[in-house]
Amino acid sequence: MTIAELQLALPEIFVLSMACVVLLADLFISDQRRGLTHTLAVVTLVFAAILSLRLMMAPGEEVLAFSDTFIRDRFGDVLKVFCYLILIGVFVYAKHYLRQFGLFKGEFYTLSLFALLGTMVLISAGSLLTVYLGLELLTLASYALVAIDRKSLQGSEAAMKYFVLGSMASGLLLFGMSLIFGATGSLDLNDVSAALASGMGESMLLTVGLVFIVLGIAFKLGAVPLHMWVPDVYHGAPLPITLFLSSVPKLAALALAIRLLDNGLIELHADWQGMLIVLAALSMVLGNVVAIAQTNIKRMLAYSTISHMGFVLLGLLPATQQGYAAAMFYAIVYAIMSAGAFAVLIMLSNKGAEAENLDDLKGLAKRNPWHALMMLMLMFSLAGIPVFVGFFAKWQVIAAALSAGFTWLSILAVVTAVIGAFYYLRVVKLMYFDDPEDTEPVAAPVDFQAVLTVNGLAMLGLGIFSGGLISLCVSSF
Amino acid sequence: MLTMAHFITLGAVLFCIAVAGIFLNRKNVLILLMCIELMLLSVNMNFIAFSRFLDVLDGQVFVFFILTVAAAEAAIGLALLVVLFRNRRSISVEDISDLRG
Amino acid sequence: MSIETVLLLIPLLPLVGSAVAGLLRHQVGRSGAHWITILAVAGSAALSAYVAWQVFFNGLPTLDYTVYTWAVADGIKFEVGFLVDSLTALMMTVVTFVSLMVHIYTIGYMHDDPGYQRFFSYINLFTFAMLMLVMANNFMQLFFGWEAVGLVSYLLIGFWFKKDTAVKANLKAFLVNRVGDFGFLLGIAAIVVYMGSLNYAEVFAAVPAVEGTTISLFGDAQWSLMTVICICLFIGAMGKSAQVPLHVWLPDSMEGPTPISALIHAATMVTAGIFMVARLSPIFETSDVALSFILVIGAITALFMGLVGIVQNDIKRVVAYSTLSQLGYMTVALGASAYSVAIFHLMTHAFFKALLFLAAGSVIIALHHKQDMRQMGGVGKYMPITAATAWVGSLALIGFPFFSGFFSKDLIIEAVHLADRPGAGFAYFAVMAGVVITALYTFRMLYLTFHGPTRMDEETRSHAHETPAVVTIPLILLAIPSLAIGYFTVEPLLFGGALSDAIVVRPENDVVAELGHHFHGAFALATHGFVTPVFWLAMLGVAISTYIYLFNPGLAGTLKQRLHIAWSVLDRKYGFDELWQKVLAGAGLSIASGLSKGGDRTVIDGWLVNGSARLVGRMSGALRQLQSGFLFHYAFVMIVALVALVASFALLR
Amino acid sequence: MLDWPLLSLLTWIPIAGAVVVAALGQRSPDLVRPLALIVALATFGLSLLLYVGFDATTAQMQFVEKTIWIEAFNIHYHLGIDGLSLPLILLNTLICVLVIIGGWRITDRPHQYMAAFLMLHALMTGMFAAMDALLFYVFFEAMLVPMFLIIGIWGGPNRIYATVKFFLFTFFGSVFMLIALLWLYLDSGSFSIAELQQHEFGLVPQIWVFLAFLIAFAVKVPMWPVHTWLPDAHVEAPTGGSVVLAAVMLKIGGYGLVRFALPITPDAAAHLDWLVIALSLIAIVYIGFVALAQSDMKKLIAYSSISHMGFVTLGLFLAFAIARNTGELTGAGLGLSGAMVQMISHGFISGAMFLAVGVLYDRVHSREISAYGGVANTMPWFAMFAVLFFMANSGLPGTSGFVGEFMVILAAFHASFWFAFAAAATLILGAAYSLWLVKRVFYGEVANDNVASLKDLDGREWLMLTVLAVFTLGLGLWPYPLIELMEPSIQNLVEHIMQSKIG
Amino acid sequence: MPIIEIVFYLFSTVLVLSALSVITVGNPIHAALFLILSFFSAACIWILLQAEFLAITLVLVYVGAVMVLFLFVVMMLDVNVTSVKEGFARYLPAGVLVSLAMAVQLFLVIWTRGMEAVPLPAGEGADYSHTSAIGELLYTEYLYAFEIAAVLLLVAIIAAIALTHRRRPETKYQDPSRQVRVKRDERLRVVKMKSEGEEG
Repeated sequence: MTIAELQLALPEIFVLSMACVVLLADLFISDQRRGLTHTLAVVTLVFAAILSLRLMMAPGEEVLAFSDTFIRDRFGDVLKVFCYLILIGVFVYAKHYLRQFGLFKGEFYTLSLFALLGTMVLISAGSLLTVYLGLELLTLASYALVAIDRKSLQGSEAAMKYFVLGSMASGLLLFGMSLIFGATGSLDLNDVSAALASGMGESMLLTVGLVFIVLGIAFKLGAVPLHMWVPDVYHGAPLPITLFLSSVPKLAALALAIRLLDNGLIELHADWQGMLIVLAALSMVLGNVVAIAQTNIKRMLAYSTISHMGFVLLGLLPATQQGYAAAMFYAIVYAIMSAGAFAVLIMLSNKGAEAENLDDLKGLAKRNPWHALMMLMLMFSLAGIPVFVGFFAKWQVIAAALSAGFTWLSILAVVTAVIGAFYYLRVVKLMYFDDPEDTEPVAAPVDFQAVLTVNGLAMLGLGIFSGGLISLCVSSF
Repeated sequence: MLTMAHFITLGAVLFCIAVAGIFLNRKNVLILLMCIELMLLSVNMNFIAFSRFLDVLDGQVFVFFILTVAAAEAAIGLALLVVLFRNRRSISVEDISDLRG
Repeated sequence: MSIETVLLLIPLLPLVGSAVAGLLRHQVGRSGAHWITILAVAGSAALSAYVAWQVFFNGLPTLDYTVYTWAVADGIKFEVGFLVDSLTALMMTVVTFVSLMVHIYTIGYMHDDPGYQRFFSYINLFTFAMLMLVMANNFMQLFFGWEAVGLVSYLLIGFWFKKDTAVKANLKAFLVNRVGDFGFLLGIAAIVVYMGSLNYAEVFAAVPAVEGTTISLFGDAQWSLMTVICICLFIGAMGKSAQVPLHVWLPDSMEGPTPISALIHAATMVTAGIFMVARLSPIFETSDVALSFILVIGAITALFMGLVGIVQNDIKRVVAYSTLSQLGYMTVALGASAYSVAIFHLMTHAFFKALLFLAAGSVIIALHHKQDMRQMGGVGKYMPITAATAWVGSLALIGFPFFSGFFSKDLIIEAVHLADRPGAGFAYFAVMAGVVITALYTFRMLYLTFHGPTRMDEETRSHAHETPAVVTIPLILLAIPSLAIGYFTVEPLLFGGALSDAIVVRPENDVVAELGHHFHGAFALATHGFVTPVFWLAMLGVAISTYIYLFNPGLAGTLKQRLHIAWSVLDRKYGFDELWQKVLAGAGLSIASGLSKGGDRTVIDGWLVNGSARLVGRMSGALRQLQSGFLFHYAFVMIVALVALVASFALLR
Repeated sequence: MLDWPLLSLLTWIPIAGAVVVAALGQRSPDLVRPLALIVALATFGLSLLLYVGFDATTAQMQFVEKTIWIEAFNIHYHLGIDGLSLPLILLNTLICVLVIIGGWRITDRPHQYMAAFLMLHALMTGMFAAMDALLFYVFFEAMLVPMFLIIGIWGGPNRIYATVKFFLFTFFGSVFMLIALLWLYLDSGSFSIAELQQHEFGLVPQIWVFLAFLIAFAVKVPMWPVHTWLPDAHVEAPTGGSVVLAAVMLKIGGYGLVRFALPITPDAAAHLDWLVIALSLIAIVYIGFVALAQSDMKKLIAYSSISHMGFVTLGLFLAFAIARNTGELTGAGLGLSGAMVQMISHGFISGAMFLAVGVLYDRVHSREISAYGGVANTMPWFAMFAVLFFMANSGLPGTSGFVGEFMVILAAFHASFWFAFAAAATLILGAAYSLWLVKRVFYGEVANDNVASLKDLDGREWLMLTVLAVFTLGLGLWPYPLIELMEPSIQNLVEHIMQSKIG
Repeated sequence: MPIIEIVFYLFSTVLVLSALSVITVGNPIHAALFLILSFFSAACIWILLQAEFLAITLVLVYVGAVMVLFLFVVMMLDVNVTSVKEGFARYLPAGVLVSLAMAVQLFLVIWTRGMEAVPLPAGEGADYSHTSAIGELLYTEYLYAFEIAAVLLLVAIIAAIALTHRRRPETKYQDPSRQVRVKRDERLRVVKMKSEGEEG
């Protein structure tokens, strides 16, 4: 281990140490001044972003460190930067809620930071082992976060379901890893890839291992048929946690997929492509169709997540640079969009009651025109209507699928997109065409409103000026 | 004579038992946690067997970490169990089905 | 003032007048409106007369030029231009003259109507449209005028738009005309397609080239192109000139004010079809089939519409049916290739039929808008001028020698006699029989209205008196040509070759030339007229009606009893109205509602559109049940997925 | 001064205006209407500069602006117009002004109303000017958003159903076009419409691409049988919405076919022209009948729009039939020009008719024909306008309604007698439903107290109807300038689509 | 039959049976005990595979810590011991079917694709220590992972506390933050009192 290597891992080290600092500092902060913890966490993220950006700016070849258990490449850096930025948003949104619901404690921040650390480890994992550890670090923290409201029946139920299924999924992943290890005799992704390239390993054994691994990935993404935890957990978890789960871990899942399937098992592309096709098709159809029947908006967004992950898979399966870039673009954009959407729900939650029914959105345009407009843009973006950024995400993945010759799959994709548009439109309808039930204006702290505004306008800005982000993603592979 | 297949089979059998346990058990979440431990055990079995037969120690290292993680997982799992029990005075799997649809 | 300017002014004056009277109706007021419009028409009448004088007496060469280019697309020029030759000049004069009379007459007829200005604006607009029609030098402008007069006719029939019958009638008129225009437009399209131009001259020039062409419409049956074109065009004429079976709108159009009936539905617009065929004689000459078709249609109209006239009681309707029958005569003449004769009759008819209508209108004014002849009788002694002029018009109508009608009608009959087309025999019989019938209903009308015992109620009689000068003067002014114009124009128009520059007849069809051989001056013709069977047939009709309606009024009733089947057939007008309204229109409406309810609302919207939405909804509800909430189900699904994937990707390959 | 980026200005000034208006609405509502009007007028004025500076002798793209937008996919912000798009842009800007005036009396959130319309028109201008397929698609789709809101917020009782139906229908159609465009991009490496028009590829892919385009634009036109969204949308939309929808939005379908389907996949179009022609004739006749059966004025006019747009699609695809049946091209251009003219004229006429219905609706708040009768007694001037526009709708010569139909029928006869025969049926049907409506609404005795208490047009309504009347008559009496504008582009298009692209 | 095989079969049988009973016995306490048993036998098999260190760790960590924790929780929650049997039979067929299918698939892969041909390699001599070898690996190659594992355990601790730690009102506890932020005059109180011995 050298200083150079440590410099490569500087963001991780920084986040880790700051997480511990927050943990300790929080002990000495009274409930009245809890804001400090929040500020500290946000500052942490800002500096981490600076560190990662420095690495990103550096001439970006893939560098291995810590005897190849750590990969530093542009893809990783970009993804990390977006993780920080989104998490900042999450923190700001969450603060408002936590204050209202008496959950404003340090654990939220420490656990989130550790989850972030896990994500980062996962993003730049160089071996099966670090992939696994990063993943576990992230998920263990998430389990705890889901149950952070200890009095909540739904919260605890969601957490338990999440925990059991999640552990089972990581069991599957591990079993797959063990088979891959057995076939190639190595844990190091590059060596695995090299071994496979040299024709080592028995094909059927590998394929079986691959199935297990793909299922593990599918679970993290929340792709059908391993999606069933998503609605329940999104529904049961407190809003800020749902917000968190739908943003950063999705990027982690993307990294998981790319590290394992691309860096490690690209030789098995022919096999995993087929599996991803099945998962993608099922996710897009089921997600969009079932979302229509939902009356609880958290569940509705959960199903919409499922469908969106189907689109991400669509980008992954061609295993082309363009495809990966598209998937990455999609995942990032999706994280931003869903963050915004849940933020609006947080804003609407008051008097100790979460806004989780679609009807709570009624007449928002009259109660708070500006943020209704933001929500409108978010919804149209999710639906994939131009000029909003969601459209640019969609057409890229579809283009990727088409370029790989999956015409029918892309047609299925767009058709499901049309079906999906319906329930997003319903949200707009509730906000704009219906009259509010309680007419009192919706209030939120300034920072909250500012971030939400940025978040909403980003739909437009990233859409109109999507060229930059696209080329950033393309340059990451 | 003993071959790689014997040990891997053992792992596979354990895995199947664990899985079956998870979806056959309807009464007690605690058993689910145990099944998860079993599952990890089966994975460990595979890793150790492979590392022995391929004569690569990394497998054993991996097992070492899995054991660590498993312990941590168990701790959190039990904590969640406690929270669950405090909230609804029951740890029956069938009872935790408020969230559906 | 150059001749082009003159020609431009002729249609524009009425247009401007119409615009002013219509849009500034409040500013100009009632008298303002009629002064402006009458001056406008008078102006264009004078100019037309000037042009006619130039053409007929100063040998002004045929003018054919473009006013402005309407559009140029894909090499085809769409232009607005004038073609002025003898035919046009004649029509212009007739139209403007009659129109002027009607304008003046209207002052009296409409003087207490609230829509006074509007009315003047309309008839001025009509004059413009009609002039555009007759002066056109290309098919598009012809069609423009064609539809424009239709529009004005629509507006004027519905002038009293509160009257339900009136608005029914104008809708009917427009739609029936549209049926005709449908054919007309197809004809024009065919001409453009095969002759590559809309301009008369160019088209006529191109005719010989395509004469032999045949086209296949149904399967492989080959049709002569020219026949198809001619029949399509003539369908248009059938609409405008109210030939069976598209005649049904004309009687109903009597719902409009009487001046309109005179101007539009007797003198000018309805003759547009005749004019069109004559104008396009070079095309029609090429198809004997088409001409036979025309001949037969005309004959049918001439005979059977006359018959219906006998049983009508509304004075205007009698005249209307007589108009139909006279249009039939003209059409017959066209069918016999005697175009010039048709035009000749068109002209004479314009005068005496306008006269008759205005006379009837005069009576109607006097009787406070009563039109039923059964409540008239003996009106003559209250309004001598009207009666006298009516007599003139009637004698012209039945073709009494020396009256204008005599020359035109007699020559039509002669022409048909000479024609040797298929259907000519029937046509000859029809026109001969028509003579009797014409005489019959004409004198029936005269007697019932002006003579015999009066059947008016007291107070009507009390203020029945002669109508004011604005009414009677036009009557007199129209009576003069009705009396004399035939005598003076028959020779130059028909045999002096005055129309020869406009009308082309193939030598083998040239019945008029044939007639020319027997023609020894108008006087001789007239005197000879007293000894022709035609004359005695007419006299027969006169005698019958004199006997029945003057000396033996009861007989009419008994005859009605005796022949009540025939009578009711005639009274029902052979059921054409039922055919159109009940059968065709009814069928159309039921198809409409069927398609709307069955096609659009049920199949497309109900099943396809909302159906698919419902399907998705159901799927959604069903799939939702999979999310049972039970951990073990979720785990189970995961493992099933595992097994399935392993099976399909690892083992089964 | 013509070196200004006119097209960008036309696109972005209204958008900026919309933002300002929407922002202003909160504080000073009374400023909103004048401001919106000023913006609309300014845009219209600028569009006139386009007309002035346009060179009608060439089929070249003019006023071209091109800058890279998304370099990763070689997508450009590329604007330009030719004879086909210029008239539509002018129509659009004009209608924008009228709609703003027409919405003067809106009381519910006027600022949002005005902003939505400005936005809508800006997007449509951009779409007509877009020379890059993806840019076109972006405008094409983004347009749905304001329209969705317009119908949904200011619409009638059943507005939700109508607006969602409208949105999903159009969205469904257009996604296939997206696939087609992406496929073309992957095949040719460019999104530039001009390059795609030159791109050669095989018949089978052409047919698929063509079908995708057809679905997208057929929904917009709309063609039978994907037309059912239009009556609902029209009935529920506020007057302004109906006007825009009928006057401009429907034209997008026809424009798209001219820009994409014909030149990019000529061989497929030649293969499948029978399909389009059949659907068009069905639309003309079938929908003509359906219109006859309507009891709601707006529905009737909506159906009449569908039937009239049938002439557009018919005219566009006659070229191939003509070439096949006669072996030469005379008449092909006629059909295309006819279709384009029909689009413009229908823009005026249908817009005017919807305004007319709006005039009545503002007073009586009913669109049912049976709620009226004898309106001419109380509103003579209005009746005059109405009769004019309905006559124009039934294709009376001298009005713009005649021009397009006449040319298309002539062209149809070139292709086949029976095409012309079916098309000419509109002469009867069109007159029937138009004039029957006039009879039932305007003629007869005063039907009820509502009608009795009607007031005749006020100045604002006079203005709008007069403007449209002037254009309707002007175009009818002298279409030369318009056709001259399009002729080179049309001839160019005809030549282009007649050469096979099967490389 | 060499002793090694006997040992293998013996312990694997025990392992499988005890694992089966873990998921079938009704009483969670019994289940826990059976789990312990299966861990034991697993450990023994690992020793066959020369993974002594891990075998020991397994026993120590699991039997010594984790399972005790399980038992503790069972006692603490004193969950009513209902038999797992009820409803068991209903779902048994499907469940067994699927898990058997899975097993069969795995067998096919394991027994037909060459693994059955790989013999147990000769082990190292008695002087060789896997423990040190692992240790070496652990602290060189896998240091990074090792650090993360540490963090993981920390997270587990935090999570567990955050979830279960309750502050009962009656219990006395100290609040470090207040201790740190204590003011001087909270610590000592200055009392003023009248001095004595005035008159003498």
